[in-house]
Amino acid sequence: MSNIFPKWTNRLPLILTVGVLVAGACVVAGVTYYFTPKYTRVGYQPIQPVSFSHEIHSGQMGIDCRYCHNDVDKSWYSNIPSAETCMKCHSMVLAEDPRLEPIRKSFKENTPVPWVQIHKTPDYVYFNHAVHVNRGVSCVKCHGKVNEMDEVKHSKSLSMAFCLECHRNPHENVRPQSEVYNLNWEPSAEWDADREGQALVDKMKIRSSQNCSACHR
Amino acid sequence: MSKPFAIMAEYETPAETMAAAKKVHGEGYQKWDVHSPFPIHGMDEVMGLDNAKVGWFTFFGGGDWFYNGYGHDLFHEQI
Amino acid sequence: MKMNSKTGQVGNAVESRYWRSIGESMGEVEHPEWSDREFPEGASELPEDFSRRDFLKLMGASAGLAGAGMLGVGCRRPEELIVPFGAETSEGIHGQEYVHGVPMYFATAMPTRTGAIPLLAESNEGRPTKVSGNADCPASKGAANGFAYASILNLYDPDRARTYFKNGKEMSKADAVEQLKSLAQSEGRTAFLMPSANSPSRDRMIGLIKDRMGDRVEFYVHEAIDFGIHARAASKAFEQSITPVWKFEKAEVILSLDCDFMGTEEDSGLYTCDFTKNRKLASADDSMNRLYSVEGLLTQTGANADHRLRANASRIGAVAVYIASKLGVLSDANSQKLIQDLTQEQKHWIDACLEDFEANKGKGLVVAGYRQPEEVHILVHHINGILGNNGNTVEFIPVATEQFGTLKDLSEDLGKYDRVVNLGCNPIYDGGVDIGSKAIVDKTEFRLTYFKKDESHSSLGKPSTRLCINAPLAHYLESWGDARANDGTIVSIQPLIAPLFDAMSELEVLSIYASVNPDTYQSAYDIVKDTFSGDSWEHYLHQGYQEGSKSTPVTDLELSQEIPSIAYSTIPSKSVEVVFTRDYSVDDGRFANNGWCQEVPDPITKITWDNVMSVSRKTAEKLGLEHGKKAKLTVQGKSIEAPVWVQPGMSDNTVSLPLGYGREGDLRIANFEYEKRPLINNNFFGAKVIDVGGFNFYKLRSSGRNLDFGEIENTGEDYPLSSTQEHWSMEGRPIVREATLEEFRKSEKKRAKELGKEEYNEKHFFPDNLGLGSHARNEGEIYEHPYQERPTLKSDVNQWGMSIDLNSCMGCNDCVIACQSENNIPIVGKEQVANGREMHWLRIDRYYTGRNHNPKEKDSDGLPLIKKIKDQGQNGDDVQHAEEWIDDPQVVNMPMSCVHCENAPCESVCPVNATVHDDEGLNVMAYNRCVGTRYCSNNCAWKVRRFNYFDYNKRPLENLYESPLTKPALFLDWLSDREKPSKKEDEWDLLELAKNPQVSVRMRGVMEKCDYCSSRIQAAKINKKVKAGTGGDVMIKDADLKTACQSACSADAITFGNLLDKDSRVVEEKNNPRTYETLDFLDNGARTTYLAKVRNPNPKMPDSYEKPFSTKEYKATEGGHGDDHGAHKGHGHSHKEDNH
Amino acid sequence: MSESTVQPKVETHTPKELVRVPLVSNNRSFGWITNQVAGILEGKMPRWWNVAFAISFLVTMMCFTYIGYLILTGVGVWGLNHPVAWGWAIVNFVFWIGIGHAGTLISAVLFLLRQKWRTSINRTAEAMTIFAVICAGIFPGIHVGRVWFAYWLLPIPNANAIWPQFRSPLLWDVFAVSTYFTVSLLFWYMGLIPDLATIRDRLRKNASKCTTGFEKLVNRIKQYLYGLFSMGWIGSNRHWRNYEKAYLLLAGLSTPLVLSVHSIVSFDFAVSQLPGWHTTIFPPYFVAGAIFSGFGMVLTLMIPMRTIFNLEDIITIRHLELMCKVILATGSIVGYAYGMEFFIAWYGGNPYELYAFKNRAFGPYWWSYWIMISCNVISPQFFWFKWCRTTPWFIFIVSIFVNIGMWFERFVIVVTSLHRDYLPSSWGYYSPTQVDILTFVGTFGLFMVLFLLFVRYLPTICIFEVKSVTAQADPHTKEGGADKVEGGAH
Repeated sequence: MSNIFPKWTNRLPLILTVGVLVAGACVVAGVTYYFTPKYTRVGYQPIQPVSFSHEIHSGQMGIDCRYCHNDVDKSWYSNIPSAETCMKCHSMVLAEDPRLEPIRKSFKENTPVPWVQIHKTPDYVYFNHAVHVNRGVSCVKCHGKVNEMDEVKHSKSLSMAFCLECHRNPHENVRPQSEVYNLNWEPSAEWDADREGQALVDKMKIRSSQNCSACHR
Repeated sequence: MSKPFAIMAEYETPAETMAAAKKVHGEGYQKWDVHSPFPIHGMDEVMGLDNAKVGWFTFFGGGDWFYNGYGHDLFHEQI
Repeated sequence: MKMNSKTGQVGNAVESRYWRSIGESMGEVEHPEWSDREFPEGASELPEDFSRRDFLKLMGASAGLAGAGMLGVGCRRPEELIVPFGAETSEGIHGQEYVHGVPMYFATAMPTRTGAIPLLAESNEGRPTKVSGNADCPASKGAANGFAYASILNLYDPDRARTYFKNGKEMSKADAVEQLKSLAQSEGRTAFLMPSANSPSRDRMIGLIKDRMGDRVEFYVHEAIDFGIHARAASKAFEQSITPVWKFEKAEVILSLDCDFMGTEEDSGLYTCDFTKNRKLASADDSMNRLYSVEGLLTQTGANADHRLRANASRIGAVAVYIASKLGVLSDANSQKLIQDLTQEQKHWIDACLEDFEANKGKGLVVAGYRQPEEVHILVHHINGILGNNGNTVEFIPVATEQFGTLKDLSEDLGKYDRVVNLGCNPIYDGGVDIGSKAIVDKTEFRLTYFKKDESHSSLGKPSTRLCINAPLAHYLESWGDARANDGTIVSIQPLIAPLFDAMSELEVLSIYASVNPDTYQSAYDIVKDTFSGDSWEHYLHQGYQEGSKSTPVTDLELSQEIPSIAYSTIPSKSVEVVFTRDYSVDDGRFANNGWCQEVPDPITKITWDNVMSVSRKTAEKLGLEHGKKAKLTVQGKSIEAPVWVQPGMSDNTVSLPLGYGREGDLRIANFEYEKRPLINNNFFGAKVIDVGGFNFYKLRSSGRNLDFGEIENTGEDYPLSSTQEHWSMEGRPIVREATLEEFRKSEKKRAKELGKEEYNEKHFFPDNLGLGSHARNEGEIYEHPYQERPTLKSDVNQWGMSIDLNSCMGCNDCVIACQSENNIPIVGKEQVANGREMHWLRIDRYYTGRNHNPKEKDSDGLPLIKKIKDQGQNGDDVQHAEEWIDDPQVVNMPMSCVHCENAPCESVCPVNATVHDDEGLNVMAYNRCVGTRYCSNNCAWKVRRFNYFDYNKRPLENLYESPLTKPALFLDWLSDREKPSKKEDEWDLLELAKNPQVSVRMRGVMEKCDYCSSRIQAAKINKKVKAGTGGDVMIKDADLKTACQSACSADAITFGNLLDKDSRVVEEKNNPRTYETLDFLDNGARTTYLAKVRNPNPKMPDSYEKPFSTKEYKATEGGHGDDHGAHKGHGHSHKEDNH
Repeated sequence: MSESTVQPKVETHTPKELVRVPLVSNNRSFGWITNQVAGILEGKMPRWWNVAFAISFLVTMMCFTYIGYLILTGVGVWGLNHPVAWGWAIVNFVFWIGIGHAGTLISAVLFLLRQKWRTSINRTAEAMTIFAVICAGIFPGIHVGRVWFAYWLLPIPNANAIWPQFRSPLLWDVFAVSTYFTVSLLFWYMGLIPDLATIRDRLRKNASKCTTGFEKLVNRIKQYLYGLFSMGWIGSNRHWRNYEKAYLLLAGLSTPLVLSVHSIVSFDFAVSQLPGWHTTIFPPYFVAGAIFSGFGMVLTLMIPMRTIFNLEDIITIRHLELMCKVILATGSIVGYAYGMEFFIAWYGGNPYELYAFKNRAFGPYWWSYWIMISCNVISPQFFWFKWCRTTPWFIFIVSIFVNIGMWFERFVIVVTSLHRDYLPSSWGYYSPTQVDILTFVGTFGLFMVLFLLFVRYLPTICIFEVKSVTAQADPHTKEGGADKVEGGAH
């Protein structure tokens, strides 16, 4: 009766322990990256019905964000402009361009242009645009450098940890109210978050609550 | 006749086994062992084996757990 | 804008078709490089659709097993669209610039039988989601009632009529209008059958119709419960057509003769608001009014009376006569006969009460209820006259609408008419047994009906009645109109939404009939605009009322001399007196199909979904009736079987029959049917299939009759009832703390004298928990409170607190319905309520306390009373309905919701941090984090947490026990779309519109509770911060924020506010000496404190008491040993400033 | 003749040699012990085993269907309501965890106390512990409202940057029960290794007897599996040296578990503020109750097993008697605790506590309270009498009563305190539904399935430990061959 277990099985315990440790590490690393919003959301860049380029409009031409998203400082929902706003210029500029066909169709038939949504928080999260943009938090913090995007891309993870970063230290992310819609603004050399940033926070009495009641109700 | 690989002896009672083991250990053999269906009390001293290292493994295992659980909070300030 | 009007994030619509570009959708060839560059270079293809992000979309993922989700559901994130408006919305709605996401508020009003309740309607995303009282309107001072708050749900009732049809064939609105026009012009006499209303536009239209058609038209008004009695009686008494307007805030002493002016009278909200103005005690020298009540049933007003005399409803006339005779008005033979029937104590009681009235000449008020006959009302006017009250505490204003015939008149002279036009009545159901309503319905040629198929409709099936046009009736929130409020002010009714099912309003039908040339009939908007006689039409709509349209009270009040005599009647020996009453939950049946109304507990019996025959304990014993068992009641030869409920405080030989139940037709709530699924819904499975819907007592009632006599005998058949509070006694525990006015004043003087010594800072002298409070709050705290340990943890801007004044709370449940409407609280159905699973975040605890009742005492055979507890089924536990003390109890009401403790017991036991303490003092409940261990509910001493045992939002209430295991079809639906509800399609779409988008809808397995309307708190804070911009003025003041229950409470009993704002009302109330904290010995530091109830007994009354019964019960059980110890010795703690 | 002083007749009683009752009666040889225990596995299982296994397998499947139905429909299918939000599920959890406590005590504590009699019952007790903890582990899992998010209880880093709440006793339960399960499993498996080797060797020896190809294959597979799990044990003394040390350390480390696990389970109630729950007596009272019901279950299983597999000589009457003494002791502690709770409620003067206990005895659930008292306090008192302690059928009946009583004790604690607490307005009544009852019955099915598999495939008694406590195994005694060696027995 031959021996049941070959010789190498003696080293089995050693192989097992090392294998388990390595495999475990890989799984944990994989999950922390692939299964969190850092990966599942960042980089999502769907094709829009009209290839609207923020880079041209807000980057090169310097149109203010509130020209199109005019309700961003009044409501929790930053609205998408209707075709009427586009046609204010595009009735003359690029009047026959085939790419703007959906805009003209929408304007004529008064039907909405089916833009594809990119930034979306879950339904149980109540994010409010107005309170952020009116109090020194710029669009770039959450939407990234939109003025350099030819096609809008989901640049920040918008996970809870991401929001908590700002809420935990608002002084590092607040800027003067005048610079909120200037996406290229960078803190100058002598801008020290603990001094100027904290001054802004104290002046505006910013109480960025880290509590569930801030976003969930 | 080929060289014998090993010599084996079988005893009825644990006492005889211990006595035999004492002799073998006395003769200074290195590669030998005692097999028994149950642990025989006192056989380790007879075979001249030192203390089992399992104790140290357990101690260091415990230390590692303690560090991961509480240690790094207590000893280091907020890293 | 295509709105996926699911709650929460709005503006994105789930398009199930995935197409890549406009080209592909139009079939053109797409550019190759576009197709594969959906994702930037480098980022590999998205992994399997890891749908964690979608889990809680609308919080509705029913079975979100990630594993199962991987199977068939597409390998890519479903593309969601964010869709703008078709065109800019500068002109917006009603001329208001529409900003999506910001709720808009419009003033409107709910028409009632004798007037209207001015309302403020909140519109979210273009649809009304909530109504509350219009605080700016002087006529109502913000008061409304529960029916108004619940009426929002009727707008989205899936059982509403949706189409115009005749003889089973549907037709468009245009054809229906055409046929109506031809009807208007056709020959023959027409009779209009209308519900009663008090609207200037309607009167004008009726005038025009009469001018056009002369004697070929006649108008009849039908109301199952007639409140016109007040106007008719006053007009007869003063010989001029006037109607009384009660001014309770001016009255020091009030006597209610079977008049539930805070419950079932028409403007109960306004009267509660006025009455409770004089009950708010801030210090010893404040005065308080006093309420006497003489009634047969235990009503809400009687429950809050300082002195209550039980007298049969048929005896109330005798009481009035006795008072009149004492005042020297009446002394004929008939009245002497009536007076003999009164017992000696009743007479003694009335004498003492009369003395009090004479002491307060001109400051008293006697009122008679709608159930009393006309003669009693006239007598009451005479009594008020003699006591000098007329013109002071009760004013009289001219009656605007003329008197129309009743349904009885119509059924008598039906022959004269060729056709009947029914503008919304349901004679088959609530007409009455002596009315030939079948004949009236047969003659109806045009009918406005609110429901698809109700009682009057189902009888239309017969061929002879096929010629009637059925048109859907518009809800007041989708129609134009106006009305006169209680004091005559003209209020506007404006729609919040275009009619959902192309419905017609009453004015439109009248205007078609009134217009000479049928093609140019005025729209309702134009009619109301023409009727409006004020200066600015926009201002009228914006305010909701016409400035200065309040009618001036009549001054020359001269009573006619001859006083009609009251018919003498005694209860026949073996029979009982039967009283038909208006139900607190479903009115006369019009709210029977409203889920919120059916499920709000009755303020007195706490029963939901059913009506019961209430009898007193002695009557039950005498007639052998059993609590919770059915009994057969025969009145005028007709009989009905309904469950008996032994009700404390009922007068003997009286049976109360609440109307409005037992409805038939396609009414899924009023005529609720549990699905018979033997495998699941069987007794052994815990889901008893029980019948719901109550009993139709209209079958015993002849038209307009509120009082009758009948025989009742026990059938012993069991009928499961579901009540939300099964235990009546407070077991001697100091939960509701009371005192008499004298006690309060004496203690306040003592306190003022000793205030110098700082050790005596006993804020209140009420019995507390055996001095336990002082033990718990020992000085040396073992653990530093987190707020002291790290002061930055506590917000220095807002700290929330609430104070509820038990002296103003009348227990009317309006706040419960308002909270349900504001916070998307689901209804659960009768079987679940019987199982104790109702979801209301706010409940009113109603306890009875007995004059000499000691909860601890032994019963006759020496066993502690608890031992005799049989079973604790749903008809109330143990043997409380057979105990002596319940015959003449005192009643205390206590609104109870989360008290937001500082050291919250629920926070320390939640394993996943789903409930945490906010930096502003809120005990926050994060629904998306809760996994549902339910330990927080167990550890809460107030038991104010509610658990979603089933998916009450998405699963049909008829069969909550259904699952993909027992019905495979559900599994296939779930696979195709995880959000798919298994409720009926129409029910789901419509009820979804009633939800408030600012509050998340909770799914199955999640705990929920009152969070001080945190959506309103957040909205107020955000508005304040946006207004403050870069400034620092972010502290919330009283004007910025009101919780839903606070704005709903007509008695203004609930005060919520910012404790850091020194001049806020809540801080003022927390310093009121009556303030106390329930269960303070647990040291949880509740942020909701209560103001103790102070009763104002008249010492000269025979049933007077020097201590409220609850204090006596407290002393009898626990108070003995600790009371002196607890009450006088300083607690050693005063409301320390910081741990508010 | 001198008158002799009357010598008191002195009888010198040489003190009768106190013969220690042998742990293996009838002086059985090692071979007999091995054959007796290992023999159960090798032969074809008797017919009743297949029948019993089939029945309990069906009952287990029923349990899992009900659990599936519960998870797909909602916790509402149970009888839970407001205010009683915990019902049978938590009662069953505490009941099963309580049963699991005898195993650790026997294997760890009695080992440290050198109680030799534990050797013949420790493996079955540990097996029972593991199966009981498996059954207990189901309930916290399924009673949670949203089972698919129960993983939030684990302190793993997540994108929401929130940790579980470490002040909550439910979280402590997660740690305590999982630790307890792993340690018991480890202890049980370590004890098994030498015996698995024995079986592996017997299989090798019987390989030649197999006739048909199928039997050869089965034998070969068995050899492979037993070999794999015995991790190459050859019974050498070098192995024994590490083994002994490891066993001692493991026993030392897991002794605190006996007290800590059920204390933490009792914290689920003691940490709250409900009248009737918030008492400091709970930890010791629960631990005593756990050991009490643990030994109850051990006896319930051992008595039929020893007769069916005629192991009377190894599990002797003396073992049963000793276990009965433990039951008597812990039963009395539990009885004392009931009395003390009542006294403290009265003595403390807190009206709410007093009402809670009066309501237990006379309230709507009076019947469950009196069943508890009779089963837990009165039935163990029979063991004061020698006859009761030594007649197996009587012990079997009492052990059944013990576990019934302990289930009702948990029911009384959980439900009566919840259904009536501070505010009378929220008082309610709870009654279980079919899903409650049949899920609980189902877990007994699961327990029996696992136990039958254990009996079928693993040696139910620790062979080498039993041998090591017999006289023949002690080298210093006569039977151990000391006389055959010069230097003799000393």
